Amino acid sequence: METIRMIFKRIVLLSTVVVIATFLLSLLMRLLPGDPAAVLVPNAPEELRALIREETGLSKGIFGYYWQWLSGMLQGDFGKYYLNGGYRPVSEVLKKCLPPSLFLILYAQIVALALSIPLGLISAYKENSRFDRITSSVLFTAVSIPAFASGIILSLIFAVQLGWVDPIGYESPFGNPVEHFKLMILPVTSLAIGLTSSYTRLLRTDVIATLKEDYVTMAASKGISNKRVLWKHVFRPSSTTLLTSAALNMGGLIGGTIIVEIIFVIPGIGYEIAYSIGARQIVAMQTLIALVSFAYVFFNSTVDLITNITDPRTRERRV
Amino acid sequence: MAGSGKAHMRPDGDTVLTVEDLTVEFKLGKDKIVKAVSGVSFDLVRGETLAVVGESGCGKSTLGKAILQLPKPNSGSVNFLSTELTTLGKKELRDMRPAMQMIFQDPVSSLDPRLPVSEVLAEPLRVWKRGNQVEIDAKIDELLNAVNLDPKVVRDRRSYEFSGGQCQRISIARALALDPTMIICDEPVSALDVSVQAQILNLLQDMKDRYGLTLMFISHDLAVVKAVSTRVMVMYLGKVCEVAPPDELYQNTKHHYTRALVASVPIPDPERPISSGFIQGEPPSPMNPPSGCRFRTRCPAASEKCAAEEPQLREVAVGHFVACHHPIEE
Amino acid sequence: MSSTEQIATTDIAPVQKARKKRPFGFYLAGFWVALILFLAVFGDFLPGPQWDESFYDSLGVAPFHQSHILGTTLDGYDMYSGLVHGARLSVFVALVAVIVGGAIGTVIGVASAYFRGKIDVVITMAFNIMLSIPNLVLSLALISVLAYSDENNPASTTRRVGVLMLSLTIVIIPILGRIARGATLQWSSREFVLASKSMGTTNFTIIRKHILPNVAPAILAIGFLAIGSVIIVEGSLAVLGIGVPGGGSWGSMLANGRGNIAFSPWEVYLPAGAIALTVISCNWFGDYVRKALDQRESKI
Amino acid sequence: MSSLLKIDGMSVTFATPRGNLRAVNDVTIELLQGESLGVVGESGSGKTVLSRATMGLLPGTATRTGTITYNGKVISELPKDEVRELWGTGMAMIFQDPMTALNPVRRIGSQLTESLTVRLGMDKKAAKLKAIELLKRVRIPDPESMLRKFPYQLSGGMRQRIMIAIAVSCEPELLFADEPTTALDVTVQAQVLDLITELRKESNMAMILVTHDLGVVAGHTDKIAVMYAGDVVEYAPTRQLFSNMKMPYTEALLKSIPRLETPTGSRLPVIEGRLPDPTKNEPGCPFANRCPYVQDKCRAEKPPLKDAGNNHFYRCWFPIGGEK
Repeated sequence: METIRMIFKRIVLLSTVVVIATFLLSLLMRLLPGDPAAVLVPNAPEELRALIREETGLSKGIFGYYWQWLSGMLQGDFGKYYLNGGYRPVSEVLKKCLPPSLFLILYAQIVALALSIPLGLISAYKENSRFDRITSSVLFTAVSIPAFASGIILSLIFAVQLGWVDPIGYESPFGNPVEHFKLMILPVTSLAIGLTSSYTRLLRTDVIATLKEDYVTMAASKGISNKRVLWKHVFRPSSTTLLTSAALNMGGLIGGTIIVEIIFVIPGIGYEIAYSIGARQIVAMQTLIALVSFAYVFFNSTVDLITNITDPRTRERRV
Repeated sequence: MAGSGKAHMRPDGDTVLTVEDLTVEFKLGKDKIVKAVSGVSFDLVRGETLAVVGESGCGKSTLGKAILQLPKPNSGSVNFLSTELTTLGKKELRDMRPAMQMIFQDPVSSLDPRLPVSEVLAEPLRVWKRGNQVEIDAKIDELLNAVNLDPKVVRDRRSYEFSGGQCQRISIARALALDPTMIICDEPVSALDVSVQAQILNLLQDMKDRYGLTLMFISHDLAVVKAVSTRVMVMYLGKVCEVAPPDELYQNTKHHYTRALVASVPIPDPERPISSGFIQGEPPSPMNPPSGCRFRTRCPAASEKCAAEEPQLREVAVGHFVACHHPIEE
Repeated sequence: MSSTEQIATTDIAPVQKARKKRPFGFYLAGFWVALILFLAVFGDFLPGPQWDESFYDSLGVAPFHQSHILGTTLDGYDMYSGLVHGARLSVFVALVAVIVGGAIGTVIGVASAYFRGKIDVVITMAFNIMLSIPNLVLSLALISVLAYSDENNPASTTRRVGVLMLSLTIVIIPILGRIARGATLQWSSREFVLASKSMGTTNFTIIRKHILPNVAPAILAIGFLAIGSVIIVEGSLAVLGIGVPGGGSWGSMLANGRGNIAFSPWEVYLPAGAIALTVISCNWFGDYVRKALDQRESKI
Repeated sequence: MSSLLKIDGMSVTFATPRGNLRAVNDVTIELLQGESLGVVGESGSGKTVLSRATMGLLPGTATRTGTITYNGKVISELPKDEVRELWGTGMAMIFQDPMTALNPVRRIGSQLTESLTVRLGMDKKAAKLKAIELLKRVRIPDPESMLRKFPYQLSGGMRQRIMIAIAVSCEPELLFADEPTTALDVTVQAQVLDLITELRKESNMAMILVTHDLGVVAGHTDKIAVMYAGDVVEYAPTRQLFSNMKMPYTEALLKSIPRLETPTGSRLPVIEGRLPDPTKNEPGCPFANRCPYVQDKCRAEKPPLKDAGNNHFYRCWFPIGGEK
């Protein structure tokens, strides 16, 4: 009962955040000087502009416009790109650009978690050892290198100079899986560098804190092996922050992949956002950003909800 | 009681503080309400030390803070120096604050770690514009000397350079800075080692005599209370059980809860081990207290009457009040 | 008082001066930041080639050339003076965004956590809304709208820089605001705040004297990290073609050089290195402040 | 009765940024089977370090010297893995704060059965039955539903009972109880102490009870070691200690405890001064600067542990009541 009420509360909160965020976005779009239709289709004749104003609701004032956009979204009409006289529905573009981004994020997350969980656990367990210090400084440097720099440099070395893989492009995993993975190696690496660093550091800090807890000493005093203490008693309570942050990144990364997608020319959602902004396709841009924001908030609340239900400590705080 | 009643009030005395039917409740989530203090009445006569004793969750700390309106109680009246505090406006309440001060349990957390001692003590004086810098400096030295700290040594140090006992001395000095009438001491020695405990208790006594203070001393430890108090009030789950002078209370215990508390005090004597015989179990949740007498679920003498009817405080000996339907007979 | 209770001076533990040996990295990071700040301020007065002048006689020369110490771009622009000039823009933008955004965020966050209640709910929600849009996307959107220009009326470089700073400032507000809010929640539950309140100190004074000084180190630590991220966002925007145009910042140098990477890779390596070193230094300082803070906390 | 634990000349130092901190100095203690020893001292006396060091639960910054013999076997030189074999089944520990000593994310049942399945090799079903029996032994009502609960659902007293159940689950011969009741209310403290004593009687389990409260050890131990600044300054059978104390520090500590008999408004005796700096090695008796009976010799030379007969030892040049 309490759980259902909590879920309901989350849904209300989530919708409020998304509605306000998207409303502010449309407000922002309306701040553009002059006629928005002229922004969308700069060189079109006035009749076409009038048609577009009518179709998008831009003729109706801010609330009318927002309402039309929102009800369109809810019915699956995501708006259109208006370009060069023709147009493309955003939903059609989405169908094409979502999979590459999702694969990219998924792989980067898997790689980052697979590396950071053992690294974080070991370097915390051996705090201040040589292993810990080397890992820490390498990761510290890695997290400071921006994705665009690592991306460009990786592609220069491995694609241009060594010629091991193609520097740019994307293949569907269903058509050509080998090529798909080959093309994904560099972008995934440049995304995963930063992720691995931050995950490892998060986990290390939490594990160090957990190792100082009485209940870990208590578990050790039962005479069970160090390995068992580490996995059964230390990892679970220390992993909350890591998993929360990993899940939050699922939303955040959709926007965060922009740079990587641009550098490696992967037709993903980040690429599309950059494109729509560059081409001043304000309707498409609003839709895409709204989806990213929704994804972020959605993952945020879901993670929160799951930890609330599964982690007894959050319940303890409520009691 | 744990019951209510006002038989123990002394309307004719030179009262500094009169608390009537004070109730404090906290909301925890939608329909969870913690009934921390439920209709407590008592008064403080000038120059006395009232000890409020009880286990965790009995509402003693909440009571102390509610008197200072931090935060305001849900209902009831707090009359301090003939001024009703609960209905005062923000500014008028602020004007009353110098006369009523508080000392907290955690000696370290009650001092700002960033401020040197001189600043900690200067703050109340500056807030109330008590003199210029020279006068303030003189006052700080006087306060530090009063609590037996050498001003030359401690003035420029910060709280983390001191032991718990020394921090508590600084807290006492700060509470004294504004020449208060009443000080509420919330477990001032429970975080300290026994040897230091004694120093602080002695210091509080000295300060009380020297500055003519009225003290409310909140503690969980009956033995500590015995040394410093002139009147003891035992609380259980937000209600008053028994009120009496300390000697009377310990020698002629009337309430079953008080007896259990007395019996549980660890005595450093191998011939007299502490006894858990009088009550079993742990206090129920203050979110859902028992009906009638709140102690009845653990009381060896509980009857049906205790569930139906809340006992009122009544006088059983001179100055000795108990809220119980079946008080202990000698 | 009885003489047995005189608390002698010897009673107070002597101050334990921890040996303040700063780690080597402190000086390294400090040196780099000082160098960058120096170049940002005085760079234009130093001798050397003009940053926006193209040397047609030496296109794309490698570093360690006699007249172009760090080489030139394929278009003949001097790398050294470009980096010096870029330092000014990159650092200036980052500093302004973090200081202004941090100040606003701190005020909002502290007030929100100190007073709690409805204000807190609204402000927390506002922060969440702003944080729900990835910061690169948010600054992209802000810039594309605020620095809008059409062919007849192109936005000037100054205006673009202004818009860039404004957008980054807006991005910083919720990030540091949330830190300030969290730290304030922690500190305002300490008993010394209650003690101060019980003496009749006003809320404003409590915030000024007790909350802000204690919250400041946490904000400073995150502030350093934020400078690093702002520099990265600025670079990312430039790579996307929306930053400062014309090679005016490190990011836009890197963006311009991307196409020439196979011929003159230093066009990418040098600005990328400058950005990475500055970010590392900022992160390093942030980490240093955080560690010092943790140590202090453990003493308190 | 035969000797269960013998600590011979144990010292523990911690490496700190301010230099080596001596937490325990040359402590020698012997415990017979089924016997209970109270270790009493104020904060900073080294009492907690003593118990953890004996068990081998020290952090990496600590160095331990001296010999520890357990059941006739020297365990102080054993590798960690072999010492660990003793934990739980030979020596078990209960901790001060029941709020932090149970894993917050695991159910009571899994924490309670862990030693049973891992250490004793029981299958799940047998372990569950044994767990229910253990919960009954520590007087927990409705043990079956307790197994499914999380620590946050329990009061401090209940958690402390659970912790005791975990500690005794493998029938250890020696129980370390580190301030087991300090975090509890007085009425609950009395119940928990009685419970521990009862469990000890049932299975002839020895105990080292670490506490700051002379009142707690008085009724629940056979002998007492009083610690001050890392030294055991007095070591005697409980009754002997209280009736015939030799050490001025023990006397001062006892006197400073407020009692119900204390007349109202009276001044409590205090111990002035403070503990010496544990990172410095100053000559003389560490209590000298606080001792009411101090003489020149005390400041110059540290007293050795002296024998007063009847298993009573003390560390003082000028003991109360004179030598012997």
